[in-house]
Amino acid sequence: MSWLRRREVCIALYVIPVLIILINHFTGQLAAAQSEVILWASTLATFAILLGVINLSQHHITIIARKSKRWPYSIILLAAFLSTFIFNYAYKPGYDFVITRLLSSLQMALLAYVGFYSYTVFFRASGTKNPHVIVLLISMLLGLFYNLPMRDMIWTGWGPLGVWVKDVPNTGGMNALLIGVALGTLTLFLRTILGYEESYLGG
Amino acid sequence: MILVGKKFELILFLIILGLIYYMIDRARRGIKTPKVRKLAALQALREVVGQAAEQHKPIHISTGIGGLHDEWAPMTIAAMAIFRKVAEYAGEFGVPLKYYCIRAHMIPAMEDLIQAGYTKGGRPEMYNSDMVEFVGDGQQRAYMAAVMGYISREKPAANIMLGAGFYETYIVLGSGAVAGCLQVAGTPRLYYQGTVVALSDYPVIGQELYAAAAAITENPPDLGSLAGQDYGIVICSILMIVTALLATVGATLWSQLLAW
Amino acid sequence: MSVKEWFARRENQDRTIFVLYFILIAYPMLSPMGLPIPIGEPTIESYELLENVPEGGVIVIVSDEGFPSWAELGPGEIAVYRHAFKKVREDDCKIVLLTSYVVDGQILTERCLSNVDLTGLEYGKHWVQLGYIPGYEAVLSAMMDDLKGIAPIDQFGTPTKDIPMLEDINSIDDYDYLYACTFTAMDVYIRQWGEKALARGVPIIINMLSGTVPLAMPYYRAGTMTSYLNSVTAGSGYEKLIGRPGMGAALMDAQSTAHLLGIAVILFAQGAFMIKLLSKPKEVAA
Amino acid sequence: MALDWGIVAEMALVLMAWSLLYRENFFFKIAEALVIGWFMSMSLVVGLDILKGRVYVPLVVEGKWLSPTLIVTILGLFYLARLHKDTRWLARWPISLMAGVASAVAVKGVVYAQIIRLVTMKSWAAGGMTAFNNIVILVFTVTGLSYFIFTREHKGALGAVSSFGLYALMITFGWVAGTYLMSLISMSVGHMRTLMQVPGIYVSAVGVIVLVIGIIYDQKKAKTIV
Repeated sequence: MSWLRRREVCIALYVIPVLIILINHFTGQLAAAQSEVILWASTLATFAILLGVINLSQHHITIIARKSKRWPYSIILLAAFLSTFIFNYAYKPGYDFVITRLLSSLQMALLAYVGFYSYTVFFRASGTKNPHVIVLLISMLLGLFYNLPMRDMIWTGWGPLGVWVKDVPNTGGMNALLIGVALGTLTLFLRTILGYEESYLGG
Repeated sequence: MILVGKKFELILFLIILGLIYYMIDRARRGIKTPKVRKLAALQALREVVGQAAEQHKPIHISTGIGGLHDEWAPMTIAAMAIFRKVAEYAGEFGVPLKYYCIRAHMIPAMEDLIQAGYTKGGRPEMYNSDMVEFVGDGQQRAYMAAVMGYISREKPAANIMLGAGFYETYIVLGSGAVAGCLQVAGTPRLYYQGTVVALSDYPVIGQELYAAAAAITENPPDLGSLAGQDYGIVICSILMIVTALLATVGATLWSQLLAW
Repeated sequence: MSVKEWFARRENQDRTIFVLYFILIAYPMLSPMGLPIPIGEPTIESYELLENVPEGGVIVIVSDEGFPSWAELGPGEIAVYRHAFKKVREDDCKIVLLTSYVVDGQILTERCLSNVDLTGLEYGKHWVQLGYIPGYEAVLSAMMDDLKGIAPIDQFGTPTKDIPMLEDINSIDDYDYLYACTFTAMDVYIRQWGEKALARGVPIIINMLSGTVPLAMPYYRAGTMTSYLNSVTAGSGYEKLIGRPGMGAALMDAQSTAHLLGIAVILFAQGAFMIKLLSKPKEVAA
Repeated sequence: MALDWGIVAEMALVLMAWSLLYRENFFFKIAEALVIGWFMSMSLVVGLDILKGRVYVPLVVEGKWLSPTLIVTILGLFYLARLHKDTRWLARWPISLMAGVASAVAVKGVVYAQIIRLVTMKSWAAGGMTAFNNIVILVFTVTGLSYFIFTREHKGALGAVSSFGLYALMITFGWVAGTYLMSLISMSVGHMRTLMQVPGIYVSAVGVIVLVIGIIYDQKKAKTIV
């Protein structure tokens, strides 16, 4: 059975769905097979969660057993995980309370960090003499002024100028980036099919 | 047989893939291996890992929220190809890596990848399973909390983020910038290009991620694929000029082709 | 230690920015400054299109927003709900509510409805909630041909064939206004609805995050997307149009100050660097 | 008025999560552990629900043993084969299949949406500003693309074109970053609304005060060291 270990088997498993989906895309003949394999992929991704739970539990149980750094937090983590999981089946309002009240406020607090770090982006980008980054900054400033709700109180030209930058230079650069990425995707795809790229198999 | 309106798309698809295949094949048979322009980020990777070794600090790596099960898979695969090399350097210099796993199916892939890298770098004993830690499947906020905590706690020497990033890009790169990490970052996703350029010391812009994934192997066929990709750029440029001219003279050839 | 030395430390710079951010956001929210609210062309267009739905017309509202995006999309969503139910009251229109992307939308639909005056209206006669129908693109595509086919029961478990209002509502031929609120890709809606809606002249209005507006522009210009609402900016404008200022207006002031802080941060950091560069050219060059 | 302990707990959690702005501390570590634990249980609950609907019901309840679902189930269980040393490699199979589906889905959309639609340029015949704009778009696109040529040295004519192209790309990046970052900030402002109204504002005030005290305290400490 050692042939089963060969990477060719994995590449074949990669190529079969590719063929189904691409043939359906161009001919429309394999619609049922396509929706089946797409569903498979999402089911397989879900199966992996079981492995994930085992990985996480193993990791934290080892930390607690070894009493390594920060082990009390591992206990909190596992307790939070298990109690909420049991709540879902034993006491549904408890689960709902944790998820819709406590967790959602924590989510809100964490999302606020996106706002905080956006300023870090502005701050760290500035203070440079690299001409490319200066162009980036000017364009960024234009974008900020364009989106400023009270922009017309400062200068009425922000609107038209912003629209022009958005529609013309921005479209040009965006096209270039997207076409480039499309070609890159195709290249990587072909390399994967031919078996030159196998990083997804883990080295 | 072929759907209406898809014939030209199919032809273009086959032409581009054919060209790339032709160049791969030429390089494989040793006819011509193209020289690839130096990419600053690739050149810097070894140095970045070396610096981490000098400071005796770990390196944080991230592939963002994209996984292998959605349309961001190509970006993730490209990122993994580069991380394979990073793990190899890490093995060479004896630097620990840390990867927070946001997609459960990435656990086996990344574990194997990092382990293989350390083995190849000459320090297989350094690898341990704590390097890949799972934080909830697709749970971006949990990932954000874990990464913020890790970076501000351990202050890793370097912070490498490649792949398909979403909101967490700000968190990973932002907290890296605040902690003063050396940052290498890149994503082909449009929205985050500005952030990547602004916050990283060695940005990888758009398609460069795919190119870097191919160039890092230094395999002739991989380098050949890049030459094929360059011809793709030439074809696209020619098509653009042709469509502009056709539209200017009022010909409907292009729209007919698209409707074919 | 002077202020300059103190500020030279990395963590202090970020802390300063964070504190400023807090204060600048909190101030306008606690005492609104009443800065002018611009109403964009697309917002007015969306408003008028809904206003022009004929008597007895059918308004389809697809709520695909999620909790994380509620803050941005919510004001516009509530305003549209209010406006749509006003049409029900005044012009005897009918409303179909459904969610196709994530289950969040169903819960947020309830939240919107709690903000709308429903007295005198009857469920099943004036409006119907189909709830969350999993399938996203497949649902959006199928609802163009056979609504009752993909939604055999409504959110509360009643078979849709027994709901009086849905008797003559089943496909694009019966709809008069398609509205979707999304926090992901907007092109999905255009892809599934565009062609058929365009053929019948049914407007498609999409309420989206401002980040995705650039991507939507090609569709807007080509006319496949009739109009759009640009998140909270449009939301506050819409509130003004229906004459019910709400949470959008307070948010707009905070947004103004947040934008100004962003501009100030860039100008300050770059300006300080330039001054240093000009005053000590040798040191920096070395 | 009875105090709603739910709100107190919510606000306390928010403060704990924000305490990182001051520095890494005990409270943030608790918040981090809670977030990961809760999200983990949410993942598992949602995942089990999906598996119940897609696997358990058709296979066990409806008894359709001989169906494609069986293949997926076996492939899915291969992930768990990793737990044993000898069968570790089996986990690569589901990953390959998944990556294949995902790559194909990505690739099939690429040619039309990202190549054909984008290379379709507009007419110059109208003259005036429209023609100028259309030419600018063409020039920016071609030069921007030329930056992504990898197998030729960027010297001479290509060097000039590609360095202009990099500026074109930077304009786009800056614009997108400026508008997109702001949309993120509006999002975060919107979320902070509850924290800016009573009773949330008390929590925020405490947060800001703690942050300011922390900064001053740090400065004092730094002084004594200096």
